[in-house]
Amino acid sequence: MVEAIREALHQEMERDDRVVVYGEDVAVNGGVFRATDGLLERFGPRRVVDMPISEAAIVGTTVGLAATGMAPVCEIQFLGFAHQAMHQLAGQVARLRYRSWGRFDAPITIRAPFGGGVRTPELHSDEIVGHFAAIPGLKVAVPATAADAKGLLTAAIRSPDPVLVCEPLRGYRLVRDDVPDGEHVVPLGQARRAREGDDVLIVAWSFMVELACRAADELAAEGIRASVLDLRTLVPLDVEAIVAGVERCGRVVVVQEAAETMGFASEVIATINDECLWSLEAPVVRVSGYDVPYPVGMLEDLYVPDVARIVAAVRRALEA
Amino acid sequence: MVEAIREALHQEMERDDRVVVYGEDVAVNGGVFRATDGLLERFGPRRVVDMPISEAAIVGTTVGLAATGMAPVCEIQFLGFAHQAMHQLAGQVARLRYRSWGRFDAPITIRAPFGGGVRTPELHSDEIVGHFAAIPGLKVAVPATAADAKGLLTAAIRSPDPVLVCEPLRGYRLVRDDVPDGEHVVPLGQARRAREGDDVLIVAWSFMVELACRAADELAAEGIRASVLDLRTLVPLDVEAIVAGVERCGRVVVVQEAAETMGFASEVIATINDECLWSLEAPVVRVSGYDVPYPVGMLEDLYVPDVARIVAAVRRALEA
Amino acid sequence: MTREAPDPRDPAAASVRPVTTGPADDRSPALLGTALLERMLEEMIAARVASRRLWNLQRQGRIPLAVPIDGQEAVTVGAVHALDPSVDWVLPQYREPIALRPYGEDTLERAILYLLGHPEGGHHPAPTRVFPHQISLATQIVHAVGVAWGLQLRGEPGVALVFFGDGSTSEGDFAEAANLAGVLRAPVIFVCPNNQWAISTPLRSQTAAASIADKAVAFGFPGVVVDGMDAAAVHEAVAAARARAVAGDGPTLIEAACYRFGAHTSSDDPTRYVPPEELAAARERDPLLVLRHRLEALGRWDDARPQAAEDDALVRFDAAYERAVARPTDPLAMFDHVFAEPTPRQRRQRAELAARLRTETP
Amino acid sequence: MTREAPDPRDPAAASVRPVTTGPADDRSPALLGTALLERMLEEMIAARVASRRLWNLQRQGRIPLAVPIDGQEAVTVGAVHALDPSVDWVLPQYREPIALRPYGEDTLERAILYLLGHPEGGHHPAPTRVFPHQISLATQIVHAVGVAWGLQLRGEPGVALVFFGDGSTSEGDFAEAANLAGVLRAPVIFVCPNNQWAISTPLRSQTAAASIADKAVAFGFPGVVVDGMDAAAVHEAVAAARARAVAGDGPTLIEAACYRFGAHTSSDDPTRYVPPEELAAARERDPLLVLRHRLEALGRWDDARPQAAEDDALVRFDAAYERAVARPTDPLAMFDHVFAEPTPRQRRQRAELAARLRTETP
Ligand SMILES: Cc1ncc(C[n+]2csc(CCOP(=O)(O)OP(=O)(O)O)c2C)c(N)n1
Ligand SMILES: Cc1ncc(C[n+]2csc(CCOP(=O)(O)OP(=O)(O)O)c2C)c(N)n1
Ligand SMILES: [Mg+2]
Ligand SMILES: [Mg+2]
Repeated sequence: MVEAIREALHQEMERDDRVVVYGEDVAVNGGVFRATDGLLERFGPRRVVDMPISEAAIVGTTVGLAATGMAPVCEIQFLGFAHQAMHQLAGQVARLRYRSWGRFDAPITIRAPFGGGVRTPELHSDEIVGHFAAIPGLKVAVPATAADAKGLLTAAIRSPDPVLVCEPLRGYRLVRDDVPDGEHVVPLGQARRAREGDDVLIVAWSFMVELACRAADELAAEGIRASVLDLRTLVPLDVEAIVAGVERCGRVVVVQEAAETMGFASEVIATINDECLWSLEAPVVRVSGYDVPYPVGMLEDLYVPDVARIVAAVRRALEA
Repeated sequence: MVEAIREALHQEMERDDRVVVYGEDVAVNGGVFRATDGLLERFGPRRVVDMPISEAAIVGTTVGLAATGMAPVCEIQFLGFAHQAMHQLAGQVARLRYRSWGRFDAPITIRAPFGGGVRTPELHSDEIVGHFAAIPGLKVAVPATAADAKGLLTAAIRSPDPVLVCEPLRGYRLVRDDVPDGEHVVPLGQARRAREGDDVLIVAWSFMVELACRAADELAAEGIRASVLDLRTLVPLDVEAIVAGVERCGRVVVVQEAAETMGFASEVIATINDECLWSLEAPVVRVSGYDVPYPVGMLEDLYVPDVARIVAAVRRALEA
Repeated sequence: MTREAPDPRDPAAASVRPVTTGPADDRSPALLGTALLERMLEEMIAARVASRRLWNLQRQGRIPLAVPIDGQEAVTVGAVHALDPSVDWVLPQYREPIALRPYGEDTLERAILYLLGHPEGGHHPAPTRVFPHQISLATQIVHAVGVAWGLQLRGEPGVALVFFGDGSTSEGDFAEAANLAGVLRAPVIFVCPNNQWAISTPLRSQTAAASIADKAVAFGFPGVVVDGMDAAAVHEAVAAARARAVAGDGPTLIEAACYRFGAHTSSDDPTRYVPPEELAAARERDPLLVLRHRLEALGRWDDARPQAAEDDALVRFDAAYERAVARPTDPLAMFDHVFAEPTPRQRRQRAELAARLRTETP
Repeated sequence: MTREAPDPRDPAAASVRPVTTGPADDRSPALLGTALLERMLEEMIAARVASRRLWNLQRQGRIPLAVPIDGQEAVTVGAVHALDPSVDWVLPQYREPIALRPYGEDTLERAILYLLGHPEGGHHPAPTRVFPHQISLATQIVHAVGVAWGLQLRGEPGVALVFFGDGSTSEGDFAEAANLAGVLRAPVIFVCPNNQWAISTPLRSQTAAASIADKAVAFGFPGVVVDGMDAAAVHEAVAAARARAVAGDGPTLIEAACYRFGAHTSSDDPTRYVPPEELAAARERDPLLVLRHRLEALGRWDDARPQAAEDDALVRFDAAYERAVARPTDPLAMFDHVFAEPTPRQRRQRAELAARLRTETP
């Protein structure tokens, strides 16, 4: 997946000289996960810049760059540290167009990896994508596949709106699907049907899609046909795809790495309530982390949803 | 209401000399809303301190103060500016006990006003309480009445856990109910039944409780008996009270000043889904702000829920 | 528009050590040209007039909030006159927007719209290089570095000038922005109208630094203190900083020492905390008087001038105010300026609001 | 434990101007006492040994991450020896925790637990005045100011000493914390092991300031540069800062110039960016050698010492490691340390996890 991200960055920098890439360790080092490797050599130190360790400045400068006609693409080394820039993100970046009542476009992209199960230190793993989906004016992409990592990032860079692209760090090396060569744009706001089936709908995003698919495969062996819906973006939310899935299956599981309370699964459930409650044949089952801070390495596998928990949740949904 | 807050602060400073009060303009000026008026005169400049304008430092120092055995009570002048301290709040304050695996208690209180409809400038009004309810390790109180403003604040100060007390600035002068003299503690985690009725349950918090009650009164005139459940705290959430109300009424409206997407109403709906979905006789109706940044003064009354919108939502819930 | 003061005491020469320029000496301002001094005085008078009008309108309940500029007119006007509006950007905090006439007469109407709570208050139509008011303290300093960096990347000639209060220098954003600007050698001018107060908090409770200008040492570029009551001194310092920036020598921090003559805003009661003697002393150096004395010394003072300027200012203000209150608002546009295209959910909400507006206003 | 260096060049005397102390002269360290120098050398050797062992354990897949201290042993050991562990608090970043022996032998086990991903890694049992590792850069600097303020409010005698890297000084939290400390005159010592790198980012890309110590000017207290390769020099500077703090004279910023000899962490490949000549030059002033030369000069060098110290360190490390890996974990305790009492929802989740544990591990 990380190659797909690199490819998108290369292509977009090639295509549009308004694009600049910056963040902590993105230039000389090519990013701590090598997502920006080779950009410095190709595009030079003006367009690929190592920044001082100051997330608020990294995020907040996008406002000024956008106002002068640039298309900044910055990286927050780990999504947990986007909280350092929360005021710039929620109060400024997401409101640039709004505060100026349409004067300024905001072709701003912020990339940040997150996700558990790989024994990173504190705040590197936390799934807090819901915190950002709560910000009006910010789009939030959560790719699950390498192809989407490329296609959604490309769409984000080309979008005149600020987009936070949350990349699954567990997937950087592990997820290896076919990635279209050349230009590849996945529109923001269209969910993907990762598995087809009529018995139960599993809604997921980011690395949880991979686990949901494995669970679906396991269930298929028992004759249970599960759909997996990969949301791809939380904002805009593909409400139609959710409704279609609920109507088709009647039973729903939502999987998230986030803590239960106020994870994005709550919004999915609230959306189902609004749109198609009576299509439910059972309460939606949430599979989540717990309402505790993301735990240390020795405990994290008990916290992050795994295939067994997803399978168990499907059974609960089917039995209810 | 603001007098009730002042009273709680006076009483707790009197009772416990570990309590220190600090923030921007809280000492000499007595707070921009006079919530801390008189404290400096009574308790002196060591215990009541005007801080430099640095929200991360205001929030983050509570960690060190707590570790040395103090019980800090700090103020963020407007809740919108708590985003400046999001990293200290979510990553540090809320995890002090957890990161030290029980070594440190965290008797930390953070007060902040918010709420719309009073023509304040940007970021003063925004209902973003859900952003904080999403933080594991943080309790979130949202008093609606003067008595609760006193009782919940007292409980927060005495609690060994970090509590964010979000006060309705629209209610500071407008809300005037009877406040018990002397010691008054309202336990965190117990909702309040503000109106009794069996036809529909209106769930609300903070100033929206006041509007929900007015709507209930209006509906009563037509013979519609609405319950109003004031959540009082979002974390801990009084799930039992919600379930009891849903079971009693079958029809539910949730009112929030927040934007619709990822406002706390979503968590209320997800909780109903988990606990008592089949008690619903109609989908839950959300009354929310819109998915736009909180608008400027001339437009805000169209954004913030009002009595008419709540009444209309109740009708929708009853007709569905 | 831009006139560089000849022979400025080049802050660059001082490397990273702060340079203190006291009240500007009597030589250099003369070199600025009396026409410029006269124009600056007119605009300062106009700013004072607008500030007082807005205060009264607030007291009459016609606008929700007033944010007086009184005491800091020389900082805004002096600084802005050292810029070239065709290439330089201005990022105000919240007091400056009524005093940006070199950026177009329209800026005053926008400032009034903002205070009225009109959604177009933050919209300065292109090509006006002015950012919206900023309420979230110090965040605009970061934006200014982004603007300056953008100009640098595009090879454009301008600079970014950002205003922020003394209190705002305690925010992390100030430090992050200034530090980054130092590393990038970005063409940005940091102007701090040090009015000695942040609401009720005096500077000594804000920082133990010897001066605000001193803080530049932490970021590796020059910091200077100028007399913020003297528009000529401010102009000179900003012109020098601009020359540095344009030459590729990077940022400058300018502390313009002044005093807040009035309340923080119309919601504030400064009698609770401002020592009256201190205020009285500061008022003796009222920036309007300081500039008047300069013109007198140059033999260019005309007793009729202030009255004429005030009359003119009132006419302009009232015209701008009338235009502002007459400007329509379209509430549904709330959904049009969040994203380039509304999301499906926003379209649903827009339709709901449209329906409400139809039933509520028949 | 606390020994104040006699006749320190008092940073206070320099007011807010940074004082640079080069490699400490040959006079004062002698005054520290050779016993202390010997003990510090032992602990520095032990830190190096622990660091290498952890590196190897990581390579063997026995711990997830190693964070070498190599090159900065003198900063941690020198600083901590100038403190009184019965009253003074230490707030580490992430490299220091293996080198805090004056705070108890147990600190090494805690450091290993942390790297193992054991939940008790952050738990230093009372009365050990040590904070957990910090990963979120610069946040601990704010906590240290809170600790110092707390001591001040309680009238207790100690100080707070906080370590943070050169890169961390670019964070807003550093500036907010330091500025507040200046205002409060809080008894806090800011120690920046300037190892010249923040992962791959060299200091020159981090800030344009002439030095890290210079940044203290922005906050109104002294900043000093010391030779961070020389434990005696670090000790002396910290002792002086501690004396200032205890006397009520407020904070000091100490930049301890050193060099990161190894990788940032076991996930990093420094050959991509560290110039080999620069590294080689830095290694010539290896802090272990510098202290060895001091002892030789004092005629107190014994060729057998390093080997004995290494042997001792290995024994200690292995014992601590064995204890650490043997320490049980109770996963359900995850719910016990969030709030003083779990919420109803947490109790439900705890029961769910308990049920899973029963079925998954029969
Ligand atoms: C981030 C943030 N924190 C707090 C506030 C509340 N507040 C509004 S103005 C003000 C004082 C600002 O002082 P200063 O920067 O000196 O500007 P001045 O008002 O003196 O021009 C404060 C604390 C705010 N608007 N933004
Ligand atoms: C707030 C935050 N941003 C980014 C990171 C990622 N990160 C971890 S270590 C590091 C470099 C730190 O450099 P420095 O402060 O000099 O300490 P050193 O590692 O050199 O000891 C970075 C950027 C982080 N942990 N926290
Ligand atoms: Mg001020
Ligand atoms: Mg470093």
